[in-house]
Amino acid sequence: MAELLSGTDLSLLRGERCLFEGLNFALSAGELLLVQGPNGSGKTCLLRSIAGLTGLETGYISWQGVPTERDRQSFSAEVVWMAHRVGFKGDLTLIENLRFETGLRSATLGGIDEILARLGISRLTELPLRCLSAGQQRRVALARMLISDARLWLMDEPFTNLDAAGQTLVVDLISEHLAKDGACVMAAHRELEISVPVQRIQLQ
Amino acid sequence: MWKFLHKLASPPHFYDLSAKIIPWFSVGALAFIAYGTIAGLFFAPADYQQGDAFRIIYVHVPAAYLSMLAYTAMAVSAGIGLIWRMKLAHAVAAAAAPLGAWFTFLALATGSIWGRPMWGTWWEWGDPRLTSELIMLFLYFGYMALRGAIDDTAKADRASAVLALVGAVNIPIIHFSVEWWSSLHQGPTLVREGGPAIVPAMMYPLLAMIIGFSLLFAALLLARVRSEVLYRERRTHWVRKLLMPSEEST
Amino acid sequence: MELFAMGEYGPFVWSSYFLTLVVVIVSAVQARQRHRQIANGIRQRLKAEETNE
Amino acid sequence: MNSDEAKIPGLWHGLRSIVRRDLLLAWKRPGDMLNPLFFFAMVSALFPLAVGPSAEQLAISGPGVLWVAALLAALLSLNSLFLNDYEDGSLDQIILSPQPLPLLALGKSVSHWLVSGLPLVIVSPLVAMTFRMPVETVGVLMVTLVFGTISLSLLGSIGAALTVGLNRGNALLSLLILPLAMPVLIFGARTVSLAAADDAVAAGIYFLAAYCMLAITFAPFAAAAALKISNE
Repeated sequence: MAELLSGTDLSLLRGERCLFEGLNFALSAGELLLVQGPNGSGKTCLLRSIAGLTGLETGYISWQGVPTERDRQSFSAEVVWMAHRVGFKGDLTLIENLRFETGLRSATLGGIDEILARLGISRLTELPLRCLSAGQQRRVALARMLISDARLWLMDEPFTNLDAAGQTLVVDLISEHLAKDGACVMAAHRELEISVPVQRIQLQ
Repeated sequence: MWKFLHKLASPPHFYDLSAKIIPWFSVGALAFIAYGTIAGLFFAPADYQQGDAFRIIYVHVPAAYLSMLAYTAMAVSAGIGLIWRMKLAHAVAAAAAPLGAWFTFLALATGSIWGRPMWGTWWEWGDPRLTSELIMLFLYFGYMALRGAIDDTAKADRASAVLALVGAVNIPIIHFSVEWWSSLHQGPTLVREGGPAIVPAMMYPLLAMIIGFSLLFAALLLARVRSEVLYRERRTHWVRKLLMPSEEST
Repeated sequence: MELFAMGEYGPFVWSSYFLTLVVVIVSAVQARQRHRQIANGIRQRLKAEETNE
Repeated sequence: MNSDEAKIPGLWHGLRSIVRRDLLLAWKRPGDMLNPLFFFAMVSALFPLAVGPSAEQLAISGPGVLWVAALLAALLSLNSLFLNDYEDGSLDQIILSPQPLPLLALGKSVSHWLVSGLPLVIVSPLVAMTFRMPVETVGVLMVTLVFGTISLSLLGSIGAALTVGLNRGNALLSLLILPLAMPVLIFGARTVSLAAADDAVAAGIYFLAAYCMLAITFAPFAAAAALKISNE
């Protein structure tokens, strides 16, 4: 399979602490990269540096062989990022937020109805997001992943605030995404049973 | 030439090299300033209009000149630091700011002391130079305040570099608008544009003082840059070896 | 002593030169102090790391 | 997966969507729009109370007071320009978008101007009346305020981007931006008082327009660079 995402000799300092050093990985289409480690071991920082939000001390990330620093725009077009915070405005409704999303990156609102139905949030479309529970807001963040046609999903602790049904839903969505030649990098505490090839990075 | 610059840019080399250069700059500065002060105070002829008060020019003009020089050094090194991601350049910008603020304050203070006998007031809004210096002082305070508010040095370096560049673009505009603003009041400025007519005997001490102050600025800047470099390289091996020579042998 | 009177502008001229001297000395002392403070800070941290290694 | 070009929505579409989103947000929180207006009116009202109602004194100082009040009112609302996006994580999404970040920063400045700059210009004649300013100067006041508030929104977006992650960012924002806004204040206030004295005002207005153009071209790039740095 073609190698989609790779990191060479990555290292990152946070204040006095050295989070990781000399880290290398290569991820091809259809694979999941699982980043595990205790709290504060730099999982989020690693994901943010893959996305390009945080600068690395040394090393670089490349997408399809091209360093992301050189061609930021085409890499950003291929990435969708899910962080601890939902990334949507609390005062706006679900639809208004997703419509704004189509201005930011290439996303289609065409199949929005079944996406919302599948996520179980179709009846919440008129409510401002701040009225939704944390679990429902997490599902709205998942909606961002589904409407966008980016190939790389970056997910930071996607299972937080989700009930059992929600967590299995996340696993299914990732498997479907990987089946369509996508790639996913995920930071998670819990162990994951998923029927796709998984690479692991253990951070201290 | 390029190899020298490259060598200079690597922190350990810079650290040792600057230690050797600073004494030369300090001695040179002392010599020029000594000559300039003595010649300026006692040997230069008094100005026919202002009498001996004009001798303050020998500290006021170099201080104002240094305040500009410091900001230029800050903006240029900030630009280099941002574009080529050189830690040393950010260290120079971080070191130049307090010096620039000190000399801007000095220029303001000597300017208003000079103004007291001339205009009868400590502060004359009509003089565009004083007003521009005051705004420059605020720019320095803004720069240092931003740098102080960010804990992570790398982030503070780059954020303040953006501010220094934005400030640098605005300084000529500020000078121009203050000039225009003061010309609205009373036509040409009270003090003749070039200041008192400068005869050669008055000019040499002034040149000496400007060169002396520039050397002084270079010495002080290098001294401060050394500490900034030491702080930024605090985790490296060469700093460990430098600061703990005794433990190295065990 | 007439030299030091500076034609009745003495106080102004001498105060600005004195102020210049003060600013130069203060910035020099400040630079040295900051250097010593950073060097000591690093030494302490290194010593602390050495002891508990 | 379709080809790359189709992957990036149009620039105009991006700009329009960020401006629309912010205007929608401002619509849902009218306070953000009205607070700067009340502040502007109040500060302008304070002056006659403090200095006394004598007509000619007000006429002389009117332009200056109005301009300082407009400057402070614009500054008031700048602190939250990126703060809400930073706190709810949408700043990450904006930075990670394939749309050029300077364009989105320009969009934020445009929406800030529409929410807090334009209303200032619209309200300014009313407040100018309380200063008994002659009617023809009110026209000049509005023109200078238009260019002035646009430049302030753009300059302010740089300051807001630099101080977005810091806890006491508001005081710092004013300290960073006020020295840079001095030329705008100088030309704005002086041009209006020149108009009051029936002097030529063209020079001042041309300068303000030129400064506005300079701000439009450079400020978004500086703000974008500052956003990436503060959002690390």
